[in-house]
Amino acid sequence: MDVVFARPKSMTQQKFHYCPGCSHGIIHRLVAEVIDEMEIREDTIGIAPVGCSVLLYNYLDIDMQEAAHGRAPALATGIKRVLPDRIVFTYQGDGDLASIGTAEIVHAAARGENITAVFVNNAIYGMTGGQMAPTTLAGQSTTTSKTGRKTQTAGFPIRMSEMLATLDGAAYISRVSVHNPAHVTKAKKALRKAFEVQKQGLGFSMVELLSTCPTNWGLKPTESLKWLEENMIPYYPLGEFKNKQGV
Amino acid sequence: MDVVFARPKSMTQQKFHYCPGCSHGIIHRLVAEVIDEMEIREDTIGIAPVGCSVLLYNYLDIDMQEAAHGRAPALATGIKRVLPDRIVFTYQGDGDLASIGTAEIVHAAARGENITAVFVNNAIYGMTGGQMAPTTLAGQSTTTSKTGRKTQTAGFPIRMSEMLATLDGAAYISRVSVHNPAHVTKAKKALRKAFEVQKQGLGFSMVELLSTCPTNWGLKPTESLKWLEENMIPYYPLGEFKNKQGV
Amino acid sequence: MKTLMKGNEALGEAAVRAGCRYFFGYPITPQNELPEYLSLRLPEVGGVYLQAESEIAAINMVFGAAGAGARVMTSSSGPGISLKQEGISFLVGAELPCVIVNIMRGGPGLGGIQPGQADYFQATRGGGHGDYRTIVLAPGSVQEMVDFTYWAFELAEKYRNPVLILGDGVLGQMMEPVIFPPEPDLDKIDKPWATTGCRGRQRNIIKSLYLDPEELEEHNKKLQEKFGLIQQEVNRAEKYQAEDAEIVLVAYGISARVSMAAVDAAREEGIKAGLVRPITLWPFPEEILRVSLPKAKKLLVVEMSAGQMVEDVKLAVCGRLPVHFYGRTGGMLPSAKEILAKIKVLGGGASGRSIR
Amino acid sequence: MKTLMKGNEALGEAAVRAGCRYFFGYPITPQNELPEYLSLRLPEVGGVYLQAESEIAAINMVFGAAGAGARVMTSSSGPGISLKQEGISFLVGAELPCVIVNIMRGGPGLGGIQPGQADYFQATRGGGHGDYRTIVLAPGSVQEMVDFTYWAFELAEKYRNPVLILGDGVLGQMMEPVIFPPEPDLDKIDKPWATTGCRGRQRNIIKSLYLDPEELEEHNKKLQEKFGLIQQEVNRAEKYQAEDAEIVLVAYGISARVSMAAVDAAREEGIKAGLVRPITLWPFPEEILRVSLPKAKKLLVVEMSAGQMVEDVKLAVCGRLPVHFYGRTGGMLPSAKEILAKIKVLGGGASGRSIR
Amino acid sequence: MAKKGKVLFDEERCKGCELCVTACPKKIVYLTERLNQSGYPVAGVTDMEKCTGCAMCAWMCPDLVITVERGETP
Amino acid sequence: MAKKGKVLFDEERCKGCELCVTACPKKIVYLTERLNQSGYPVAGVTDMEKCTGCAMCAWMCPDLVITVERGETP
Amino acid sequence: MQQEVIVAGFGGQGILLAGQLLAYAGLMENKEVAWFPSYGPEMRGGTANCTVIVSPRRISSPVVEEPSAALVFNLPSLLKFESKVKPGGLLLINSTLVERQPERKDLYAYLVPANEVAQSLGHIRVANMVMLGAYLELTRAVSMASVLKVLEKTLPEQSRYLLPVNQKAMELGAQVVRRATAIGA
Amino acid sequence: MQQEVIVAGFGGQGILLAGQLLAYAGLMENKEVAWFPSYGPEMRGGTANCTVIVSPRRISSPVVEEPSAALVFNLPSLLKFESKVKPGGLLLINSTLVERQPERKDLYAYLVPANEVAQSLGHIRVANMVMLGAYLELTRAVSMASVLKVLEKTLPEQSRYLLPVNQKAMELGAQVVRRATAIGA
Ligand SMILES: Cc1ncc(C[n+]2csc(CCOP(=O)(O)OP(=O)(O)O)c2C)c(N)n1
Ligand SMILES: Cc1ncc(C[n+]2csc(CCOP(=O)(O)OP(=O)(O)O)c2C)c(N)n1
Ligand code: SF4
Ligand code: SF4
Ligand code: SF4
Ligand code: SF4
Ligand code: SF4
Ligand code: SF4
Ligand SMILES: [Mg+2]
Ligand SMILES: [Mg+2]
Repeated sequence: MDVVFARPKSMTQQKFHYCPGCSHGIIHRLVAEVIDEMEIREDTIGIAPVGCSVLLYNYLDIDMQEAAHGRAPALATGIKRVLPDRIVFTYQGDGDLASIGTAEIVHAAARGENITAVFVNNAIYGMTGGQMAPTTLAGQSTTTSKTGRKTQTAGFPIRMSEMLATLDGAAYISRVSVHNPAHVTKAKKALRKAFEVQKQGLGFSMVELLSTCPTNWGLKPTESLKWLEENMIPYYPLGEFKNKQGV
Repeated sequence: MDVVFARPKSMTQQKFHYCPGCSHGIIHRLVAEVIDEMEIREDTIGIAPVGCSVLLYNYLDIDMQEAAHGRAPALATGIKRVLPDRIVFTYQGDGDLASIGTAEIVHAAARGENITAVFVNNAIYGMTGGQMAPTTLAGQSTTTSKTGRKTQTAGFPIRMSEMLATLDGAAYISRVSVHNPAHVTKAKKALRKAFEVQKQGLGFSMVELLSTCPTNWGLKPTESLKWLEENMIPYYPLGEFKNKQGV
Repeated sequence: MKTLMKGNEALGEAAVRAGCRYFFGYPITPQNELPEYLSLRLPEVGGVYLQAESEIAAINMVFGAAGAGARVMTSSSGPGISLKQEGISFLVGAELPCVIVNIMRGGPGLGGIQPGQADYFQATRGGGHGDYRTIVLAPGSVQEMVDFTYWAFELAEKYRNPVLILGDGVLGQMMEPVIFPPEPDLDKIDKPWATTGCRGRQRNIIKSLYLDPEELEEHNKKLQEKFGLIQQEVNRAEKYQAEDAEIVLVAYGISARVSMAAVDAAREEGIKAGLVRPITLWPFPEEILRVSLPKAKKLLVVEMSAGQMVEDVKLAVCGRLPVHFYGRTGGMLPSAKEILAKIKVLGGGASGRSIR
Repeated sequence: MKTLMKGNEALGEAAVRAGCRYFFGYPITPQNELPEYLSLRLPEVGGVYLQAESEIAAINMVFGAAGAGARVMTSSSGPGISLKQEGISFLVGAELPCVIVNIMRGGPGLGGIQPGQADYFQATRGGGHGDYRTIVLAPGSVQEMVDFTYWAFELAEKYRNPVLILGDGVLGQMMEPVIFPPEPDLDKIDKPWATTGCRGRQRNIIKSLYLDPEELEEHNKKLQEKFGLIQQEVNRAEKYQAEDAEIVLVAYGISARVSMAAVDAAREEGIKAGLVRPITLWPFPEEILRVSLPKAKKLLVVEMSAGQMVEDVKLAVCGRLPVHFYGRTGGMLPSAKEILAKIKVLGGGASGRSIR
Repeated sequence: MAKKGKVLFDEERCKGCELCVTACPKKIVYLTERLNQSGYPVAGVTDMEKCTGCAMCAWMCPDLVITVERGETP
Repeated sequence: MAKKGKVLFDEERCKGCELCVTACPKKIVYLTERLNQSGYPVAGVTDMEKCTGCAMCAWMCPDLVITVERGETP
Repeated sequence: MQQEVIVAGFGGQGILLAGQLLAYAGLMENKEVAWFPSYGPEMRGGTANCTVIVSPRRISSPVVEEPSAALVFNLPSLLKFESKVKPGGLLLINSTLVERQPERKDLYAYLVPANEVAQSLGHIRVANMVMLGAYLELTRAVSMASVLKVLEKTLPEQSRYLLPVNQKAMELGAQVVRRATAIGA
Repeated sequence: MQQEVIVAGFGGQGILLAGQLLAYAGLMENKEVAWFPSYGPEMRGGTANCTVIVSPRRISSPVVEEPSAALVFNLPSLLKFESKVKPGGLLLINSTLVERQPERKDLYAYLVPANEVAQSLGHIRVANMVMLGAYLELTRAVSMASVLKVLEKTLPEQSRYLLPVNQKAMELGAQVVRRATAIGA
């Protein structure tokens, strides 16, 4: 018998601190698998965001920096300019990337900064206890939109992938989901592409991963996957929005 | 004989401090004309940016606030939420709106904040003496890109109108130019539309005006108009990118 | 009637009752219950809760709304308050009233989320650029979170200056009984300087730019005169067992509550300990330290920081009394026990010798 | 060979010679010549000049680059420095070395663009959150803009802490002759903590979060010990005519240059005036004020602010000498004449009486 | 010759989220009543014989609980 | 009956930028040699008779120097 | 006398609520009260706890260093808080979930099979009320009647029917300790 | 003696450059020098000025309060700086552009038709050198030769041919004041 699935080598042995069923775990693993497969563990520098995944550095066995909330793309820029032959990626939540860090991600993309952003969109502020995010769906209830997000006053959920794809510096932008095994496979492929785009020096790459926050959505993990599929995907269509590599 | 062209009533008598041939003067006047024509002088609150046009409040005879660099859309949001029946607009340069103020304009648009942004894109930081802006064209020489902007290291010029048009909250987005009388007329129409969109409560509106900075471009005013036409318009195509009003 | 409320929520309710109708903020622990409360409460009274895209956007929305004449508030903690520093400097420069709440946590950097008091310098000196001051109020109980919120709005508008409420994770998270004072009469408040559209009057301009340095100096003089006036009119501290105290603790906020317990414990052991609790941190209540501690032989400053207010205490007593310090950092609270031990190490009130 | 250079440009050239290869910044007057110079110069030496989208992005790029082991710098003025405060707190928290230049202008708010010194509190106390300090160097000439830039990088790396160079519009804009010292040997510098990819070693983590308050307190203790060490090892001031001076001026940067002229003028009139010029503002050179002014009867602090360093002077002398203040704000420079007049009002060095 | 699979659960990592349960095409993964030290009920397999080693359970497990082996049926 | 125009220059506001010069379809606007108090040469009209009052000069003038009148030719 | 109690267990065991009920009841009896929770959603899973002070006079510090009593609902809480209780204080252990005995001998310790009792009432979620009942029986910090009044005021309409079971739970908790003698002390 | 001079006029008149040449020349002569400009691109149009100190000893303050000389190139500069010059100081006025006479009587004032002279050389842009020549003639702050050497070193290759006209301009400026007598003082 061969081992066909095991813990990636780029991960530490530490147990995740995440809530049961939280997608961060799946996505952490996918990133580690891509690092393993590309054999870049020793050449990669990751940036942890401020969000539930701030402790990413406890789980990935690579060099890492921890950014101020939203500023991971700026850190990545600083690192990549100093070490252009390393692989540099950010891992960011939707509050981090789509709210406070809007300017940093837009300009990293506009500059064609040769880095990769792993963007975990769970439509909520997980770490701070479930407040509305810019990505929160219309009608979705959160601790700061208890009666459901009203677009009239709280605005419309923002589609970062579509927006960033308008920028010339963006080389690869795609949106995937992790709500079932088939999509997890696709998500991994997208991550691999994004890292390859960086390796080839083509410019900015980002993968937006639709994901769950069972705790703050107030749903069971399995219900969360369903909610994601039925509510998030219609508003956040999956697919590639930019691919300079053309593969 | 009838007076067919005279100083708009919404302007003060003060002389502009701008350099000879600077487009800010034209655009100030267009804003004042629209205010006059809509008879909203006493109902309008403007926000001056940090940039050459920071002294806008010396020229428009209306209530005004001065924002920190890039934050005019946040001020406008604050004002409009308190006074929803007033007309609130920002006047912002490309450094102000497309660089330091990226997050504020993106989210004002995403929220569908019912305000109008008058975006003066002269492809440079005028006030600080001609440094590269995010909107500076590839190859364009500035005091921080003396040998011409290299997209490889300094990134690609950013098209704000196209980017913001991807947002659901944006009701009216168009790009115009002021390089000749015909286009100045069109520019005014666009401004009028933007203000009308606000009056109708349709959401966020923005007019991007391609304009000149003869001093920092190192060109004579008349040459500047030509340079704008020949270099900026090909990269920044004119037109409406969003029009919820549909008129 | 007394109700039991969390500090964060009580502060929110107090703001509403004090006439605040606009809140702009961004989530951060340990103050989240405040915006969460207001996100439900403000719409009920016709107000607006708006979650901004960042703390910077929030403070600038506050600028806009304050300039439009509204009673407006924002809140945050540590990193978020740092991001507001440019905005606060602009608010003071433009003389706009507003209330800013900092529910402090441990720093520096991302630090932690447990209670802290290490933003004292930032609050009292202004972490932004230029010569400016904000009034800083330091509540020590949930009731004071309420009372000082009313007071903060009053002061802000009286002096056209931002007012900071400096709480911490304990004050924000704990529940105590509170009574809400009667709502103030806001009709009296006139803001002829507000930018509301210039209907029937000369237009108003709200700005902080004075390109001519002589004008900017004039503006600064005006501001400094205002700050001087505030120093005269606003400063408050509470004394506890201080009249005959030989060793006087100086502490604010939650540290003062713990220090009070330490004073009790010291008294039980026969040590003449007392406490001065600064309530306004800027203006710092220097007078009370200078003139009203007849028996004091030494001061012991207790903070949840590496020692910040201790500078103001030293400046106040100007070498006339020795000033000692006991602090905990990183989210750790000092305990009454530790403080008592420190009092004993210092020999109680005795100068130089241990008292037992 | 001496060359004539603008302060801003000389600082840029000094950074390059000191081994700085990375600059991230955002335009603002009156420091623009510095980034402009480096935008041409850095690519010549294989370095990178990158204009960030904002000061916040810039300081965080500095964080990334410093963490990657590079010598890196950023610069700004007033409002831009305020925006960097969160980032600076993070840099200190993560113990990253870098150099931050503030070419001060008048504030608060947008203020003006003429020279100022009102960011002293922000620089010396840290305008950000949490207990942290940055070393602050105050050059007084273009030559010192050069020398202190070398020194700043050295200190930053020695202590793994950001170092601030606090200049002002005059120092940045004026030209004076300068000599560039020999370039330091950078090969010796080892940064085993840098995140460069974990080839052949255990991975490195650069962070400032310690969720456990006990760990965060430990971290803070370590930082405080470092700050204590810096206080012992780094503090510098220059004395001018101070040995027999009865009235001693205390001023830094360009104010000190003007004060020096005032001292000359006073001496010409027979007044025993002298000057102490703090060179490190944090650590503040307390000792020199405390012990090395044998004849001093009073101190006169001169600043281009409403009075900020004056607090450090008071803390240093702790009531042993009267401390007076003369300041200009808003971009106005004090003149030697005015200062002399103030000296006379204070009665020169005589205590209480006018000296002539 | 059909492929045969085997799954191993690192039970102390399990949080009982049941994502593996819904993921398994053979419907052989279920939540046991065993609690681990963190107090979570842990996942297990009803009938290992039916396992094809497709690893879908492992792909969905957020906590890297599951290791999957596969080989020829002898 | 053709329209006839008239343009008036508020010379103290003029900065000699010549945008009016290039804008005039009748080519009658030019830069005079007169300097105003700010030291700028000011714009003027060669032949007012030809002016149609189309206001193109005024539309392009950044400094609001020009007032345009128009009426029926008598 | 000033009562300082710490209530600790897993999140979801009604820990914070039990503490709040106690504080509310104290308020109702015109006592001074303070309630302070552990906080920080950043810590996923793990334990929750809160401290409550009920006092006849002004409460100086709301932060409890040495509680006069601890109600522990699970093993980690026992490990963490046993050592903190002041000598001669009270330690109530939810013996359904905690198999271990207390180590200290200078406390009055009681084993309360709270989950078991709650289960017997058909409502596992009232285990917290069982513990609270036991605590009140031993300390009279507030009266059970006050707690019930608070419940009555704060329970939403559709949960009113749960009042009797809550009351019963407290009573059974009280019974447990009335019958038992303390271990140690 | 320490020379403190202010040079002031419209932007574009070579004001800052004239000041820099003077400072460079001082440096070349191993003197202490300092140059400080008015700055701020925020002020569009308007006047430019700079102050230069050339001194045999360490310069205490680089900021000039009472210049020993002022070179004014236009009327606004005369209005602004005449009052600042120290009593007994020097005031050089570009009389081509400034029709007005100086008001103070306690200064040595000279009218130098700088533009006119420059025009006569066919290079209006050397008006600044005419004024500089006049100033050097009166003060010997530095030698004309030093200024020329600086020009030689700093002029780009393709502008070298302008050296003679610059020299001529300085000489003519010197001539003007050699022949004239000061107004006032
Ligand atoms: C400057 C600053 N503002 C706010 C916070 C508080 N904060 C921590 S995480 C977070 C957002 C988390 O949401 P997201 O980025 O979506 O990540 P998630 O936890 O959902 O994965 C916020 C607002 C902070 N630490 N720093
Ligand atoms: C926080 C902050 N950063 C930088 C500056 C300096 N600054 C003033 S205006 C300006 C940019 C001006 O460019 P733009 O917005 O394009 O306006 P323009 O002058 O070209 O019309 C900058 C960077 C500032 N005042 N505040
Ligand atoms: S709060 Fe949400 S995002 Fe955070 S760990 Fe829990 S489930 Fe995941
Ligand atoms: S610098 Fe440019 S933008 Fe500014 S006033 Fe002059 S021409 Fe206009
Ligand atoms: S490997 Fe496939 S068949 Fe086997 S348990 Fe997992 S999901 Fe089911
Ligand atoms: S998916 Fe993983 S953590 Fe969840 S129940 Fe299955 S094995 Fe356990
Ligand atoms: S109005 Fe028309 S025709 Fe007359 S001067 Fe102006 S542009 Fe020329
Ligand atoms: S466009 Fe206006 S400012 Fe320019 S030259 Fe013509 S009249 Fe003068
Ligand atoms: Mg999220
Ligand atoms: Mg611009």
